[in-house]
Amino acid sequence: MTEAVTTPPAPPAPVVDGENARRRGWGWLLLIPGMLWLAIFFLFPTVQLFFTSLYDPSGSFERGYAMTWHVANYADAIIDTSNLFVRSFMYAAITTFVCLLLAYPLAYAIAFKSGRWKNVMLVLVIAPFFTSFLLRTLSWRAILSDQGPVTSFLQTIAILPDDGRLLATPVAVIAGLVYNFLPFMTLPLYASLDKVDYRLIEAAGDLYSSPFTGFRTVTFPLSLPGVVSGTLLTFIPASGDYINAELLGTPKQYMIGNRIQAAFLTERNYPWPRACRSS
Amino acid sequence: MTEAVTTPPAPPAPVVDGENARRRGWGWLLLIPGMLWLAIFFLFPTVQLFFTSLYDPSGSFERGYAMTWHVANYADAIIDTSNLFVRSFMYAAITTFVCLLLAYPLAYAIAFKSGRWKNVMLVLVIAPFFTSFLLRTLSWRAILSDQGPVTSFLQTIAILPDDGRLLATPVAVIAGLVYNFLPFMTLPLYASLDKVDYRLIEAAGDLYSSPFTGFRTVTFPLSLPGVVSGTLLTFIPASGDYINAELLGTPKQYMIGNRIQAAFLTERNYPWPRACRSS
Amino acid sequence: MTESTTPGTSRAAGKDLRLEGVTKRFGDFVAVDDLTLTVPQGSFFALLGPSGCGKTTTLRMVAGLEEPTTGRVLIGAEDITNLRPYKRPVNTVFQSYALFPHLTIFDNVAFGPRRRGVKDYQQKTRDMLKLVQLEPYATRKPAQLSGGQQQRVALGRALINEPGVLLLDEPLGALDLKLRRQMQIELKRIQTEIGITFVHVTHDQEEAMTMADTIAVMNAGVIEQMGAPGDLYENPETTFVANFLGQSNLIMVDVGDTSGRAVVVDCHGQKVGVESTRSHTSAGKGWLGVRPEKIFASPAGLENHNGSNVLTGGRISDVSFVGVSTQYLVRMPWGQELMVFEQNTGQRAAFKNGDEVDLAWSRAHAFLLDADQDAQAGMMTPEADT
Amino acid sequence: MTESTTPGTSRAAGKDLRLEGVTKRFGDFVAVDDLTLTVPQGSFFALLGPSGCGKTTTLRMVAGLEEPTTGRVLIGAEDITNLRPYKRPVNTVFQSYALFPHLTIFDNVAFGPRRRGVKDYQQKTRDMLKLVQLEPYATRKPAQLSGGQQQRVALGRALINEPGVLLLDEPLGALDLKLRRQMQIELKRIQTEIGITFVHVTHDQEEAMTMADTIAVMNAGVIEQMGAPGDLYENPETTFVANFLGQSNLIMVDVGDTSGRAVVVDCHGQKVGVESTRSHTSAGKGWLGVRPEKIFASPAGLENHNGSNVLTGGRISDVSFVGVSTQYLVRMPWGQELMVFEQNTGQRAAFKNGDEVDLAWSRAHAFLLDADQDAQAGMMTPEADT
Repeated sequence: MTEAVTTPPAPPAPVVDGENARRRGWGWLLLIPGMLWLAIFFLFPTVQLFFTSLYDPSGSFERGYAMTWHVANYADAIIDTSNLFVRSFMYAAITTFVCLLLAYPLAYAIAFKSGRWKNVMLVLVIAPFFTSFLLRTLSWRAILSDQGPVTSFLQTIAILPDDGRLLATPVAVIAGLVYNFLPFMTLPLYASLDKVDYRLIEAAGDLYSSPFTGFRTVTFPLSLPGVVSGTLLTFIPASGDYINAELLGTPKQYMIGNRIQAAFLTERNYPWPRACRSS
Repeated sequence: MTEAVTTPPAPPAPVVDGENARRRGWGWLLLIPGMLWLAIFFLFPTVQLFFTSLYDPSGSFERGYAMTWHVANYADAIIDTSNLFVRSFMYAAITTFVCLLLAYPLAYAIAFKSGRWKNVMLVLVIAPFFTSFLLRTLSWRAILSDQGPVTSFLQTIAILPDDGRLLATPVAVIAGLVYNFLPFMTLPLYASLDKVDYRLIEAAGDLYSSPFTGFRTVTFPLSLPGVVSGTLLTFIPASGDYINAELLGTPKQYMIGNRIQAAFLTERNYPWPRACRSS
Repeated sequence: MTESTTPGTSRAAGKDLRLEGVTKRFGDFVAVDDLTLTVPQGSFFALLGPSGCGKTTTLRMVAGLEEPTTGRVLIGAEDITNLRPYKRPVNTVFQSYALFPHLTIFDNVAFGPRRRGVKDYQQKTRDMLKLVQLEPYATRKPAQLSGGQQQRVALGRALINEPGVLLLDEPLGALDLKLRRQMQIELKRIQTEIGITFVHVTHDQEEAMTMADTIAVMNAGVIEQMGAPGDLYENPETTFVANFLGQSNLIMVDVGDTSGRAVVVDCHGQKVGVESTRSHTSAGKGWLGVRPEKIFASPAGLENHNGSNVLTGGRISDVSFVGVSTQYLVRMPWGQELMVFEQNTGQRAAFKNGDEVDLAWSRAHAFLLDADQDAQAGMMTPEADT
Repeated sequence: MTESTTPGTSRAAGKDLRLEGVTKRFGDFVAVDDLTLTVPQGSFFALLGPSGCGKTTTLRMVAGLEEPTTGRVLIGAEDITNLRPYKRPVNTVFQSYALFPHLTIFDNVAFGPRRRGVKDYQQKTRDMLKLVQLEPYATRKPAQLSGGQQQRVALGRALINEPGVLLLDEPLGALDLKLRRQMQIELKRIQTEIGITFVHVTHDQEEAMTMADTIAVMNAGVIEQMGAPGDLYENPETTFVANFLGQSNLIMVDVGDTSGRAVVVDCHGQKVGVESTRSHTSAGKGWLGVRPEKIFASPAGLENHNGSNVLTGGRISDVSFVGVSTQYLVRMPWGQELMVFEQNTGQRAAFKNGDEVDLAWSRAHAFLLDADQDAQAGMMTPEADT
């Protein structure tokens, strides 16, 4: 009996794979529109961006730019903006960290404790997306304004000095970033927490883990994929954002995105921001 | 035997529910930060927006606005922009339709035909998000520009007259919108197509359905939830977009989003755009 | 964990698991109804019943994953009713195994000892992996193992804590028939070696009969009957037990004289006897029960069945060959079809459809049940797989 | 659909399903190896084998969901090898049922007739719903039905097309034991009534034996043996069939005189006889096979077994009570443990561990197999659930 227990693995069951293999013959034809789309819509703009970044910066939007393989654009971009880079990185990192702290309990509650309200909660998390990014950020401007309720309240309880302000400070910019990118953190966290089998948590309890130990040894490790993807999805767009710094900060809080936007839309200096972005 | 076959439904198996019920006692506490967050970050700005929309429009950003319950803002907004509304609606509808036509075969191919490349394909679909919206749209400007390759090509094969142009036409604006919102259509479609059991398609074939009939009667009906959510996710933000009309069109192609943006950022007339948005 | 429940002392006397008047309600639904039960220390105890009968809820209350609405759970003299799961000297082998997918087999098995701060957990884990024959797989992840191997990881992960009571929640349900048979033998061997109390929840009557010392048959939140497998099978007290534990022919009879050592009953005009120790009803109507394998079918009128009960006038209506045995349906004069199983010993030829037969059985093999019960009770659930 | 395969003509003669030299490879893996097979029209044919033996692949090639690498599939005289699935006069009841979740039960059943443009599909659908006893559920969605009801929808959805051949891919695998038994009877009844050819793929040997007219036992892409259930069971030709279809004791013996009507073999010093029609090996070594239920155990030296084969010197090493029968392991002098099943007729007391017994069986019940085969073949798969 002992021998029989350590059975060799069962032979492969290749039926489905085989089926796919046969169907795939003509199936790949269907990929052609998709591949074309990716080529046109993603690869082409990227290549275009790259070449534009090497144009001669002495041109102008009206006259056109000459292709001079002007690699010096990259050097200019890095020197010109090292400050901005550091600041963008810092703001994005703080934003990501605050988002993680806020989103984890939220996602945990939605995944494990919301019961029948789960879908309602998820819709509420996504709801802000149905309003324009710009408008949402502008509302923050009103909320944090010097006459606004938050500032008054903080001044009243003397956390903020009477002449202190929230708007036009790094706090305001980061608050806006956190607000705008919180769903990007919450949804991946929720997705991976929702996949955690509740029975594993019960098993940890059965094996002498207090609720906190169970969380530390089972729930959290199993949610790590969500932490990683949430961090990426928050950090990358947050570091490129310019709306929040523009509306909630001053030029002192400007991030790399503002410089790019200014160069494109105001100065119409095309090669510069693209080098900046590609570097 | 016949009697026994039409068995009554099995008694409920309430173990897990009961468990949840017990745990939910303290579990709801965890929802408090989430609810607070939603209240602060979503409800508050919305209410704020609504009240701002009723301010006296004769104020200015510097002097502040008086709360006068100025409902007439809404009337102004509708009269002032009926043209823009119609145009926004049309552009967004065409964009959604084109997105659906492009995204359905793409999502279908990823779901059923991509085999081991599935994840790579999905990453490629999402990849554009890692570049700024603004930059991607600017690239389109270069692609569609009068000296650009697409215009030249279309002129060469005489689809476009020699003095014809793409930039600054509705075609360019819609092309930009389609490009920017295609992933919003593709991902929900993929999600619901991926859930369709391949064995159901086999069963349809077994029951005298040609591949096309099988698609019409089984695959497509089962993917409808994806079609609906993809349409919503594309139509709503597309109708509020202003970047594409700004960069790829002329004021003739301006959409409602441009008017809002102009009012906010340029004219600093706050009550107007909010009524416009809320209406 | 209190001193008195330290693992390792489970062999000491007085560690019986006791449930006293335990009731569990979920809203209006009564899952477990005033259950009182003692599981002697070191025994292999099976809770057998159809799904939804409350057996899993009972197990979860012992594990601490469910709180009784009323009643007490005790191990020895200690009341553990309100102890949190992680403080109970009880471990569970879950139906789904619930192995931690991010940990290796070694870390899965070492999980309990580590949480309890056991110093030599590495040596103990290696010993346990040896016991469950998984040493070569220590560094693998659960997903890389087969179902049977995962089952043994789950078992080892629970056993390493030397619990006072080991709870098994249909631990073999996810395995195919072959593996299930092997694991039954393995589990029984380990239980005999280690001597820990096993409480085994299952809906598979054969599994319960081959493994357990004592079986409690549960139905709708209450225990219908409890006893050794042979006693339950041979002398069921309710139609539910008669049908759920194996298969039974139940014939409506008139109960006659109950005074002597044997009860005489009138079975549609033919008189048969039942031993009074196997009669669980008084005068009036009753269900006469006979197991299909206890009935001997013989060509009508040909054999002399002295001392046995005989029913005449049967006609074979269905013949089903299942290898080890042939299963007949015999239509009786009053219309009912009775099951008769005959082992394929090859001693005589099989009957054919339409053959007329007499059915005989010893009066020591029938039982008499109360007529108020549903004759179909227990049949809506997995039957004896004869 | 060509004229010659119009549904409704399935009762006409000459519609046998034939596979000729069919081979299916997936890369290097040979799923089905040069299979030639004829399924007579109107028969209930079972393809029985462990998972991975190629039985499902064979079925899918008949359905057109898989293309043979080489070989032909014919129904009657028509070669359907390269016909697309939707043009074949064949329907399938899938293992997962594959009911369309967005359609009602009525629309699920009406799906096939509608696609084929049948005019009175509504009446036909209602008739079919009546046949499978699902009329009251016509407007429900599949998710609102129980497993057994879903199974009957899947059956009705296939049967309504009156296919030449109905393929059943483990259609009862998802049901619990009780429902499976009921559906077995139901399926057999419907097949007998309608007379369509059923090709039933299963790994459950009991299911195959109770339902099928003919069983083909498949292993590793080839058919090991084919025949009526009783013939296969009583006279297996390979160790795989002996073990997969029920259980067998296989004893290594020296084959002696093969000249007469009986072959005499030397079984570790004791001589026993096997009928030559049941001998599938020539001189040299061989596996002597006896079914456990064919062996009669008696206290050592007490009984006279004239005419039977007897092996002496056994000692009971394990007793397992499973209700209908008691299963013994008997350790023989040469160390092997033999299984002996005895129906619990109650005629005599059970043996106990350590009792010395003689084992006897009729020479008409043993079989002799080639010694080159693995005695464990077929045991790694679901065994007889006795």
